[in-house]
Amino acid sequence: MNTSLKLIVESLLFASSEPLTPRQIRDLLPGKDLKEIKHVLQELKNEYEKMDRSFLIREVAQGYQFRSLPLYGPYIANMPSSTPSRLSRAALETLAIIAYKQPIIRQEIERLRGVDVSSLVRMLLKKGLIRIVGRKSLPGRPIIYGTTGKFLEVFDLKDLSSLPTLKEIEELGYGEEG
Amino acid sequence: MNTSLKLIVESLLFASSEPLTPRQIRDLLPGKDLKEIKHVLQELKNEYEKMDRSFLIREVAQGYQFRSLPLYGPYIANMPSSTPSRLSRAALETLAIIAYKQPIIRQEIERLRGVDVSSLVRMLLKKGLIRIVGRKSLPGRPIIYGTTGKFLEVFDLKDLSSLPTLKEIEELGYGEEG
Amino acid sequence: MTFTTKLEVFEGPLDLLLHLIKINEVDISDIPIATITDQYLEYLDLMKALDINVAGDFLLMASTLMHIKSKMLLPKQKDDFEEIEDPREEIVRSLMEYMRLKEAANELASRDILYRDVFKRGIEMDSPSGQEDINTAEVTLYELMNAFKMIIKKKYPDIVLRFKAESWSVKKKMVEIMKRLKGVKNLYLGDLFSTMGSVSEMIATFLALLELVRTGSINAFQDREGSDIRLEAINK
Repeated sequence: MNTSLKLIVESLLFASSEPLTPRQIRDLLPGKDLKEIKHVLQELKNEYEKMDRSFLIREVAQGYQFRSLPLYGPYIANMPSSTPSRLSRAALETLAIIAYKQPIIRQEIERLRGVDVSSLVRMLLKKGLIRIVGRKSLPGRPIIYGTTGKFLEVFDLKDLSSLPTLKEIEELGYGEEG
Repeated sequence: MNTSLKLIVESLLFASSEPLTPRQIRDLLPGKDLKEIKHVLQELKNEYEKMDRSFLIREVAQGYQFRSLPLYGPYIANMPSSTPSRLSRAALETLAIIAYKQPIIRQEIERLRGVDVSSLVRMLLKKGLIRIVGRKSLPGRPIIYGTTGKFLEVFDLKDLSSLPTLKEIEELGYGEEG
Repeated sequence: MTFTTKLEVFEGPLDLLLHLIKINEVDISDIPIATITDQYLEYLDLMKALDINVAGDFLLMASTLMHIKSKMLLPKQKDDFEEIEDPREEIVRSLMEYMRLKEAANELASRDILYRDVFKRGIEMDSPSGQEDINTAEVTLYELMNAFKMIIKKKYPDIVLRFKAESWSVKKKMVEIMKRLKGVKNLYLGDLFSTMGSVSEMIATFLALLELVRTGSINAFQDREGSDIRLEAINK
């Protein structure tokens, strides 16, 4: 029965993104006592140390956690972060205006949104979601904006013509996904 | 040197929260070729299958991912931060139609289910299980839906072709809870 | 009263039909349509009696069933060349398809589902569900149904609703609604029904409306919860 408890505890450590304390583990497993769990944790830790894998179990912050060996850190650090930052409501609205009304100048976006959008436009440019398409032959030669290929990619669109209509976007309550 | 590549790949899989495709891994490891990486992935997968631990490597969404064994699911599901997202029967039926009949428009889903599905479709979109693929050149330009990579990931599928084929139904093989 | 405990189980009219076929132990390819139709309508009445709102889809199926039933009663005229189609054929096809899809759903449900049966590394908190700050929402048939009930209640407080629309052609009403929508941008549900003289005409109109919404010819909107429903033609 001890083997099974060991693997249960292992599965909890495996799934958790945070270190788990013996107490936390005990609370998840009614009927098991703390001593048993501590013993099993130590056992697991020793096992992985001998196993020669790319990760092992470490005691950190009063808890236990799977950790990769420092040797592999540089490779892991190269991985693109899997959580793309979310766009705020305001950024999304600005992006929507550009997507639907492109090519468009900033003054026109501001007329539609009723507020200054220069910092939002800068942010969208930085994220690679919009780009400078050209300049308008108007006084001041304002910059014209349009969306990028990355925009299509991020919003999972085949092309610009498959943009949902504004009404559909509202219905879908879009915006969270990104 | 091959052992090391294996452990490097393992460390990447272990650190990633998303399934990694051989191509993604190759891009992280300059100088390695795809064939080598595929070979190593297969080797790792086989190793874990024999290892009798609480997790192993599965092929999902065209990539490889560490996953706990179903046996330990109930314990992990008890963790406070885990959010077991249960789909209702209705949501599952709608998702099944989209999975098997994609690309598909909403009207067709509704014809098959016999009920309005707009709120279910919205929910599935929000959960990232389905996506807008394009628009049909029909009156009203209805939106075409398809499943996502996340759908494959959630339902433990390597790709769409590994969806189980449906048995022909001759009689009321009800049985299952409705 | 075997139904009462099962009330919420039915996902839609097809689900209910399958249930009736099952409890009657009849062959799906040879449905005793009169019996099934009666039981189906009984069920809808039961729902109404229990003050459960019957979704529009259930009503549409009811009219389809009644239509098939009446067709079955007609004497068969054997044409030498053309084979007469069984009026039940279409519904049988739908039912078979629906069964297949339930099977597909079972297949999906039986897999090792992520976050239900198996877990990947790094369980994170679920992101809070998005705020739905949409002020104009598309209404469901269910809400449309409710709105219609209110209109009838106001006009005929004593009447018991029975959704039989034989005397008025639903098709004709569909054409009429589209015509009225042609010239204008919006049409409010209240206005649509205000000119009608009889309940049966209103029901026919309502069924026509459901059909138009279902087929995507018109959209129904509600600007605020409880406000009058606004109909809009979808421009082609």
